[in-house]
Amino acid sequence: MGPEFVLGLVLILVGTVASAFPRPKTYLVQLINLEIPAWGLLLVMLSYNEALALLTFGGVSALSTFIYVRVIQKREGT
Amino acid sequence: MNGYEIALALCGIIALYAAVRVVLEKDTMRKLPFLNVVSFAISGSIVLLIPHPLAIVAAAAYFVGSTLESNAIASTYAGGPKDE
Amino acid sequence: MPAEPLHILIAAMVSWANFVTIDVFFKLPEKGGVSGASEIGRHIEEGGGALHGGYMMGNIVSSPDASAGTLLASCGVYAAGIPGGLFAALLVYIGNRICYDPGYAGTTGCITATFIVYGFTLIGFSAAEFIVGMVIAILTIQGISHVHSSRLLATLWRWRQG
Amino acid sequence: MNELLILVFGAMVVLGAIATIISRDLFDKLISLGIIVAGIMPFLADRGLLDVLAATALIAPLSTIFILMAIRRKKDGS
Repeated sequence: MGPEFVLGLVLILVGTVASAFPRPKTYLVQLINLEIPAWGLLLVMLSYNEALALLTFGGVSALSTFIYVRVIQKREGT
Repeated sequence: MNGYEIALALCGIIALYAAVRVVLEKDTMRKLPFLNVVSFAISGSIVLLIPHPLAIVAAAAYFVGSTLESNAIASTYAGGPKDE
Repeated sequence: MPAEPLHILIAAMVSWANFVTIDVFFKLPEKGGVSGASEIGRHIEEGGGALHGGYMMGNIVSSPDASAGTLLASCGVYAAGIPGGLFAALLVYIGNRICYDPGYAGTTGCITATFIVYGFTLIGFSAAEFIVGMVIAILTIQGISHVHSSRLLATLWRWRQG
Repeated sequence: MNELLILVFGAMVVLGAIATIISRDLFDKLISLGIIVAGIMPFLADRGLLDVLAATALIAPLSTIFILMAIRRKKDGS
Protein backbone atom coordinates (compact mmCIF):
# COMPACT_ATOMS: atom_id res chain seq x y z
CA MET A 1 0.00 0.00 0.00
CA GLY A 2 1.79 3.07 -1.25
CA PRO A 3 1.11 6.63 -0.16
CA GLU A 4 -0.78 7.32 -3.39
CA PHE A 5 -3.27 4.54 -2.60
CA VAL A 6 -4.03 5.85 0.89
CA LEU A 7 -4.26 9.45 -0.32
CA GLY A 8 -6.61 8.43 -3.12
CA LEU A 9 -8.89 6.52 -0.75
CA VAL A 10 -9.05 9.54 1.58
CA LEU A 11 -9.99 11.82 -1.32
CA ILE A 12 -12.66 9.42 -2.58
CA LEU A 13 -14.28 9.09 0.87
CA VAL A 14 -14.21 12.81 1.72
CA GLY A 15 -15.28 13.91 -1.74
CA THR A 16 -18.18 11.47 -1.95
CA VAL A 17 -19.58 12.66 1.36
CA ALA A 18 -19.10 16.30 0.31
CA SER A 19 -20.85 15.87 -3.02
CA ALA A 20 -23.68 13.90 -1.45
CA PHE A 21 -24.39 16.71 1.03
CA PRO A 22 -23.32 20.00 -0.63
CA ARG A 23 -23.43 22.96 1.74
CA PRO A 24 -25.07 25.67 -0.43
CA LYS A 25 -27.41 23.15 -2.06
CA THR A 26 -26.94 24.04 -5.76
CA TYR A 27 -26.00 21.94 -8.75
CA LEU A 28 -22.79 23.86 -9.44
CA VAL A 29 -21.43 23.29 -5.93
CA GLN A 30 -22.26 19.61 -6.28
CA LEU A 31 -20.44 19.48 -9.63
CA ILE A 32 -17.31 21.13 -8.22
CA ASN A 33 -17.31 18.77 -5.22
CA LEU A 34 -17.63 15.84 -7.64
CA GLU A 35 -14.19 16.73 -9.02
CA ILE A 36 -12.54 15.71 -5.70
CA PRO A 37 -13.37 11.95 -5.91
CA ALA A 38 -12.39 12.04 -9.60
CA TRP A 39 -8.86 13.09 -8.65
CA GLY A 40 -8.87 10.49 -5.87
CA LEU A 41 -9.75 7.75 -8.36
CA LEU A 42 -6.90 8.99 -10.55
CA LEU A 43 -4.49 8.59 -7.61
CA VAL A 44 -5.71 5.04 -6.92
CA MET A 45 -5.23 4.12 -10.60
CA LEU A 46 -1.75 5.67 -10.39
CA SER A 47 -0.76 3.32 -7.57
CA TYR A 48 -1.34 0.38 -9.97
CA ASN A 49 0.77 2.02 -12.76
CA GLU A 50 -1.91 1.85 -15.45
CA ALA A 51 -0.90 4.55 -17.97
CA LEU A 52 -3.62 3.81 -20.52
CA ALA A 53 -6.34 3.78 -17.87
CA LEU A 54 -5.14 7.14 -16.58
CA LEU A 55 -5.24 8.73 -20.03
CA THR A 56 -8.71 7.39 -20.78
CA PHE A 57 -10.04 8.40 -17.39
CA GLY A 58 -8.70 11.94 -17.75
CA GLY A 59 -10.39 12.41 -21.10
CA VAL A 60 -13.68 10.91 -20.03
CA SER A 61 -13.71 12.99 -16.84
CA ALA A 62 -13.43 16.27 -18.78
CA LEU A 63 -16.07 15.11 -21.26
CA SER A 64 -18.52 14.18 -18.52
CA THR A 65 -17.95 17.56 -16.85
CA PHE A 66 -18.88 19.23 -20.15
CA ILE A 67 -22.06 17.16 -20.45
CA TYR A 68 -23.06 17.92 -16.86
CA VAL A 69 -22.53 21.65 -17.48
CA ARG A 70 -24.81 21.53 -20.53
CA VAL A 71 -27.46 19.61 -18.58
CA ILE A 72 -27.34 22.13 -15.72
CA GLN A 73 -27.61 25.06 -18.13
CA LYS A 74 -30.60 23.52 -19.89
CA ARG A 75 -32.33 22.81 -16.61
CA GLU A 76 -31.73 26.26 -15.09
CA GLY A 77 -32.16 28.22 -18.32
CA THR A 78 -35.75 27.35 -19.20
CA MET B 1 21.93 15.65 2.14
CA ASN B 2 23.40 16.98 -1.10
CA GLY B 3 22.47 20.05 -3.16
CA TYR B 4 19.91 18.25 -5.27
CA GLU B 5 17.95 17.16 -2.20
CA ILE B 6 18.17 20.63 -0.65
CA ALA B 7 16.73 22.15 -3.85
CA LEU B 8 13.87 19.63 -4.01
CA ALA B 9 13.01 20.07 -0.33
CA LEU B 10 13.01 23.86 -0.68
CA CYS B 11 10.64 23.63 -3.67
CA GLY B 12 8.25 21.40 -1.69
CA ILE B 13 8.30 23.61 1.40
CA ILE B 14 7.69 26.78 -0.64
CA ALA B 15 4.77 25.07 -2.42
CA LEU B 16 3.21 24.08 0.92
CA TYR B 17 3.72 27.59 2.36
CA ALA B 18 2.06 29.22 -0.66
CA ALA B 19 -0.83 26.73 -0.49
CA VAL B 20 -1.40 27.64 3.16
CA ARG B 21 -1.37 31.33 2.21
CA VAL B 22 -3.95 30.66 -0.55
CA VAL B 23 -6.28 29.04 1.96
CA LEU B 24 -5.83 31.79 4.58
CA GLU B 25 -6.32 34.75 2.18
CA LYS B 26 -9.88 36.13 2.23
CA ASP B 27 -10.05 38.16 -1.00
CA THR B 28 -10.63 35.98 -4.09
CA MET B 29 -8.47 38.00 -6.49
CA ARG B 30 -5.57 38.26 -4.04
CA LYS B 31 -5.48 34.41 -3.84
CA LEU B 32 -4.29 34.17 -7.46
CA PRO B 33 -0.67 35.41 -7.00
CA PHE B 34 -0.15 32.77 -4.28
CA LEU B 35 -1.55 30.13 -6.65
CA ASN B 36 1.01 31.31 -9.18
CA VAL B 37 3.80 30.67 -6.65
CA VAL B 38 2.42 27.14 -6.15
CA SER B 39 2.55 26.42 -9.87
CA PHE B 40 6.11 27.78 -10.14
CA ALA B 41 7.26 25.52 -7.32
CA ILE B 42 5.46 22.47 -8.69
CA SER B 43 6.79 22.81 -12.22
CA GLY B 44 10.28 23.28 -10.81
CA SER B 45 9.99 20.12 -8.74
CA ILE B 46 8.63 18.13 -11.71
CA VAL B 47 11.86 18.79 -13.59
CA LEU B 48 13.98 18.18 -10.49
CA LEU B 49 12.28 14.79 -9.94
CA ILE B 50 12.94 13.48 -13.46
CA PRO B 51 15.76 15.17 -15.39
CA HIS B 52 14.65 13.96 -18.82
CA PRO B 53 14.24 16.12 -21.96
CA LEU B 54 10.53 15.28 -22.15
CA ALA B 55 10.13 16.66 -18.61
CA ILE B 56 10.54 20.19 -20.03
CA VAL B 57 7.45 19.63 -22.17
CA ALA B 58 5.52 18.27 -19.20
CA ALA B 59 6.55 21.17 -16.93
CA ALA B 60 5.72 23.73 -19.60
CA ALA B 61 2.35 22.05 -20.21
CA TYR B 62 1.54 22.16 -16.51
CA PHE B 63 2.66 25.78 -16.19
CA VAL B 64 0.74 27.01 -19.23
CA GLY B 65 -2.34 25.06 -18.16
CA SER B 66 -2.26 26.53 -14.67
CA THR B 67 -1.73 30.04 -16.05
CA LEU B 68 -4.65 29.61 -18.43
CA GLU B 69 -6.82 28.49 -15.52
CA SER B 70 -5.90 31.58 -13.45
CA ASN B 71 -6.51 33.79 -16.48
CA ALA B 72 -9.95 32.29 -17.07
CA ILE B 73 -10.91 32.59 -13.39
CA ALA B 74 -9.76 36.23 -13.22
CA SER B 75 -11.49 37.33 -16.40
CA THR B 76 -14.73 35.57 -15.48
CA TYR B 77 -14.58 37.31 -12.09
CA ALA B 78 -14.02 40.65 -13.85
CA GLY B 79 -17.14 40.09 -15.97
CA GLY B 80 -15.88 38.22 -19.00
CA PRO B 81 -14.19 39.53 -22.16
CA LYS B 82 -15.75 42.77 -23.29
CA ASP B 83 -15.70 42.09 -27.03
CA GLU B 84 -17.73 38.89 -27.00
CA MET C 1 29.44 19.70 -7.54
CA PRO C 2 29.37 21.45 -4.15
CA ALA C 3 25.98 22.98 -3.62
CA GLU C 4 25.72 25.36 -0.73
CA PRO C 5 22.98 27.68 0.46
CA LEU C 6 25.22 30.55 -0.64
CA HIS C 7 25.00 29.37 -4.26
CA ILE C 8 21.20 29.22 -4.05
CA LEU C 9 21.12 32.76 -2.63
CA ILE C 10 23.31 34.13 -5.44
CA ALA C 11 21.21 32.29 -8.05
CA ALA C 12 18.02 33.78 -6.55
CA MET C 13 19.45 37.30 -6.77
CA VAL C 14 20.61 36.83 -10.37
CA SER C 15 17.28 35.46 -11.58
CA TRP C 16 15.37 38.17 -9.64
CA ALA C 17 17.42 40.88 -11.38
CA ASN C 18 16.97 39.21 -14.77
CA PHE C 19 13.21 38.88 -14.73
CA VAL C 20 12.43 42.21 -13.04
CA THR C 21 14.68 44.09 -15.48
CA ILE C 22 13.10 42.49 -18.54
CA ASP C 23 9.54 42.85 -17.26
CA VAL C 24 9.98 46.52 -16.43
CA PHE C 25 11.80 47.12 -19.73
CA PHE C 26 8.89 45.66 -21.72
CA LYS C 27 6.43 47.98 -19.92
CA LEU C 28 4.50 45.28 -18.07
CA PRO C 29 3.50 47.61 -15.16
CA GLU C 30 1.92 50.13 -17.54
CA LYS C 31 -1.52 48.51 -17.79
CA GLY C 32 -3.23 45.17 -17.32
CA GLY C 33 -2.88 43.16 -20.51
CA VAL C 34 -6.19 41.33 -20.12
CA SER C 35 -9.27 42.18 -18.06
CA GLY C 36 -8.29 39.69 -15.34
CA ALA C 37 -4.89 41.35 -14.84
CA SER C 38 -6.49 44.79 -14.38
CA GLU C 39 -8.93 43.28 -11.89
CA ILE C 40 -6.06 41.79 -9.84
CA GLY C 41 -4.25 45.16 -9.92
CA ARG C 42 -7.36 46.96 -8.68
CA HIS C 43 -7.86 44.47 -5.81
CA ILE C 44 -4.21 44.82 -4.74
CA GLU C 45 -4.61 48.61 -4.71
CA GLU C 46 -7.71 48.21 -2.51
CA GLY C 47 -5.61 46.17 -0.09
CA GLY C 48 -3.13 49.03 0.33
CA GLY C 49 -0.66 48.41 -2.51
CA ALA C 50 0.34 50.50 -5.51
CA LEU C 51 -1.66 50.31 -8.74
CA HIS C 52 1.15 49.86 -11.28
CA GLY C 53 2.88 47.17 -9.21
CA GLY C 54 -0.48 45.42 -8.99
CA TYR C 55 -0.84 45.54 -12.77
CA MET C 56 2.56 43.90 -13.16
CA MET C 57 1.65 41.18 -10.64
CA GLY C 58 -1.60 40.61 -12.51
CA ASN C 59 0.28 40.29 -15.78
CA ILE C 60 2.67 37.76 -14.23
CA VAL C 61 -0.32 35.72 -13.00
CA SER C 62 -2.31 35.73 -16.19
CA SER C 63 0.28 35.08 -18.89
CA PRO C 64 3.74 33.46 -18.91
CA ASP C 65 6.20 36.37 -18.97
CA ALA C 66 9.93 36.71 -18.23
CA SER C 67 9.63 35.01 -14.83
CA ALA C 68 8.17 31.88 -16.42
CA GLY C 69 10.83 32.20 -19.12
CA THR C 70 13.61 32.21 -16.53
CA LEU C 71 12.17 29.18 -14.71
CA LEU C 72 11.66 27.11 -17.85
CA ALA C 73 15.05 28.11 -19.25
CA SER C 74 16.82 26.88 -16.13
CA CYS C 75 14.71 23.70 -16.29
CA GLY C 76 15.77 23.26 -19.91
CA VAL C 77 19.45 23.79 -19.16
CA TYR C 78 19.17 21.36 -16.23
CA ALA C 79 17.64 18.64 -18.41
CA ALA C 80 19.30 19.12 -21.80
CA GLY C 81 21.85 21.96 -21.89
CA ILE C 82 21.64 24.93 -24.29
CA PRO C 83 19.23 23.25 -26.80
CA GLY C 84 16.86 22.55 -23.92
CA GLY C 85 16.83 26.23 -23.00
CA LEU C 86 16.05 27.33 -26.56
CA PHE C 87 13.34 24.66 -26.82
CA ALA C 88 11.85 26.08 -23.61
CA ALA C 89 11.80 29.52 -25.28
CA LEU C 90 9.68 28.04 -28.08
CA LEU C 91 7.31 26.51 -25.51
CA VAL C 92 7.00 29.86 -23.69
CA TYR C 93 6.17 31.56 -27.00
CA ILE C 94 3.41 28.99 -27.70
CA GLY C 95 2.08 29.46 -24.16
CA ASN C 96 1.99 33.22 -24.66
CA ARG C 97 0.02 32.84 -27.87
CA ILE C 98 -2.50 30.62 -26.04
CA CYS C 99 -2.99 33.33 -23.38
CA TYR C 100 -3.62 36.19 -25.89
CA ASP C 101 -0.28 37.91 -25.29
CA PRO C 102 2.27 39.15 -27.87
CA GLY C 103 4.98 37.23 -26.01
CA TYR C 104 8.04 39.46 -26.42
CA ALA C 105 8.87 39.60 -22.70
CA GLY C 106 8.62 35.85 -22.13
CA THR C 107 10.70 34.83 -25.12
CA THR C 108 13.39 37.47 -24.52
CA GLY C 109 13.63 36.56 -20.84
CA CYS C 110 13.90 32.88 -21.69
CA ILE C 111 16.71 33.35 -24.21
CA THR C 112 18.77 35.67 -21.99
CA ALA C 113 18.24 33.39 -18.99
CA THR C 114 19.44 30.39 -21.01
CA PHE C 115 22.81 32.01 -21.64
CA ILE C 116 23.08 33.42 -18.10
CA VAL C 117 22.40 30.01 -16.53
CA TYR C 118 24.78 28.26 -18.93
CA GLY C 119 27.47 30.79 -18.11
CA PHE C 120 27.02 30.18 -14.40
CA THR C 121 27.23 26.40 -14.86
CA LEU C 122 30.71 26.92 -16.31
CA ILE C 123 31.98 28.45 -13.04
CA GLY C 124 30.72 25.75 -10.70
CA PHE C 125 27.04 26.48 -10.21
CA SER C 126 24.41 23.81 -10.90
CA ALA C 127 21.24 24.51 -12.93
CA ALA C 128 19.19 22.93 -10.11
CA GLU C 129 20.26 25.86 -7.92
CA PHE C 130 18.86 28.25 -10.52
CA ILE C 131 15.51 26.43 -10.55
CA VAL C 132 15.11 26.79 -6.79
CA GLY C 133 16.55 30.31 -7.00
CA MET C 134 13.82 31.34 -9.42
CA VAL C 135 11.18 29.80 -7.14
CA ILE C 136 12.57 31.88 -4.24
CA ALA C 137 12.64 34.99 -6.46
CA ILE C 138 8.99 34.64 -7.45
CA LEU C 139 8.16 33.99 -3.79
CA THR C 140 9.60 37.36 -2.80
CA ILE C 141 7.48 39.15 -5.40
CA GLN C 142 4.16 37.34 -5.21
CA GLY C 143 4.17 35.42 -1.96
CA ILE C 144 5.39 37.41 1.06
CA SER C 145 3.48 40.69 1.19
CA HIS C 146 1.52 42.09 -1.72
CA VAL C 147 1.57 45.62 -0.30
CA HIS C 148 5.34 45.95 -0.06
CA SER C 149 6.24 44.17 -3.30
CA SER C 150 3.74 46.21 -5.34
CA ARG C 151 5.14 49.44 -3.89
CA LEU C 152 8.66 48.30 -4.78
CA LEU C 153 7.62 47.50 -8.36
CA ALA C 154 5.84 50.85 -8.68
CA THR C 155 9.04 52.62 -7.57
CA LEU C 156 11.01 50.76 -10.24
CA TRP C 157 8.37 51.70 -12.83
CA ARG C 158 8.69 55.39 -11.88
CA TRP C 159 12.45 55.15 -12.48
CA ARG C 160 11.84 53.56 -15.88
CA GLN C 161 9.48 56.39 -16.84
CA GLY C 162 11.42 59.38 -15.61
CA MET D 1 10.91 10.83 -3.58
CA ASN D 2 11.75 10.74 0.12
CA GLU D 3 9.44 10.87 3.14
CA LEU D 4 9.55 14.65 3.54
CA LEU D 5 8.34 15.26 -0.01
CA ILE D 6 5.57 12.66 0.25
CA LEU D 7 4.44 14.34 3.46
CA VAL D 8 4.55 17.85 1.95
CA PHE D 9 2.68 17.05 -1.27
CA GLY D 10 0.19 14.81 0.54
CA ALA D 11 -0.49 17.67 2.95
CA MET D 12 -1.12 19.94 -0.04
CA VAL D 13 -3.68 17.52 -1.48
CA VAL D 14 -5.51 17.14 1.83
CA LEU D 15 -5.41 20.91 2.47
CA GLY D 16 -6.84 21.61 -0.98
CA ALA D 17 -9.62 19.06 -0.47
CA ILE D 18 -10.62 20.54 2.89
CA ALA D 19 -10.53 24.09 1.50
CA THR D 20 -12.65 23.06 -1.49
CA ILE D 21 -15.31 21.56 0.77
CA ILE D 22 -15.37 24.35 3.35
CA SER D 23 -15.37 27.48 1.15
CA ARG D 24 -18.77 28.77 0.02
CA ASP D 25 -17.84 30.98 -2.95
CA LEU D 26 -17.66 29.23 -6.35
CA PHE D 27 -14.42 30.98 -7.40
CA ASP D 28 -12.75 30.06 -4.09
CA LYS D 29 -13.74 26.44 -4.66
CA LEU D 30 -12.19 26.42 -8.14
CA ILE D 31 -8.93 27.93 -6.84
CA SER D 32 -8.71 25.30 -4.09
CA LEU D 33 -9.28 22.63 -6.74
CA GLY D 34 -6.15 23.99 -8.40
CA ILE D 35 -4.19 23.21 -5.21
CA ILE D 36 -5.35 19.56 -5.36
CA VAL D 37 -4.14 19.29 -8.96
CA ALA D 38 -0.82 20.88 -7.99
CA GLY D 39 -0.35 18.36 -5.20
CA ILE D 40 -1.10 15.39 -7.46
CA MET D 41 1.34 16.33 -10.25
CA PRO D 42 4.60 15.37 -8.39
CA PHE D 43 3.18 11.90 -7.67
CA LEU D 44 2.62 11.44 -11.41
CA ALA D 45 6.14 12.70 -12.13
CA ASP D 46 7.68 10.34 -9.55
CA ARG D 47 6.32 7.29 -11.42
CA GLY D 48 7.88 8.57 -14.65
CA LEU D 49 4.56 8.85 -16.49
CA LEU D 50 5.44 12.02 -18.40
CA ASP D 51 2.87 11.58 -21.18
CA VAL D 52 0.09 11.12 -18.63
CA LEU D 53 1.36 14.18 -16.76
CA ALA D 54 1.26 16.42 -19.84
CA ALA D 55 -2.20 15.17 -20.81
CA THR D 56 -3.60 15.59 -17.29
CA ALA D 57 -2.08 19.06 -16.94
CA LEU D 58 -3.84 20.16 -20.11
CA ILE D 59 -7.16 18.45 -19.31
CA ALA D 60 -7.50 19.86 -15.76
CA PRO D 61 -7.87 23.54 -16.82
CA LEU D 62 -10.25 22.43 -19.56
CA SER D 63 -12.75 21.06 -17.07
CA THR D 64 -12.32 24.20 -14.92
CA ILE D 65 -13.13 26.33 -17.98
CA PHE D 66 -16.25 24.23 -18.63
CA ILE D 67 -17.46 24.94 -15.09
CA LEU D 68 -16.62 28.64 -15.52
CA MET D 69 -18.82 28.65 -18.65
CA ALA D 70 -21.80 27.70 -16.50
CA ILE D 71 -20.93 30.35 -13.89
CA ARG D 72 -20.65 33.07 -16.55
CA ARG D 73 -23.98 32.08 -18.14
CA LYS D 74 -25.65 32.23 -14.75
CA LYS D 75 -24.24 35.70 -14.02
CA ASP D 76 -25.48 37.02 -17.37
CA GLY D 77 -28.95 35.56 -16.90
CA SER D 78 -29.54 37.02 -13.47
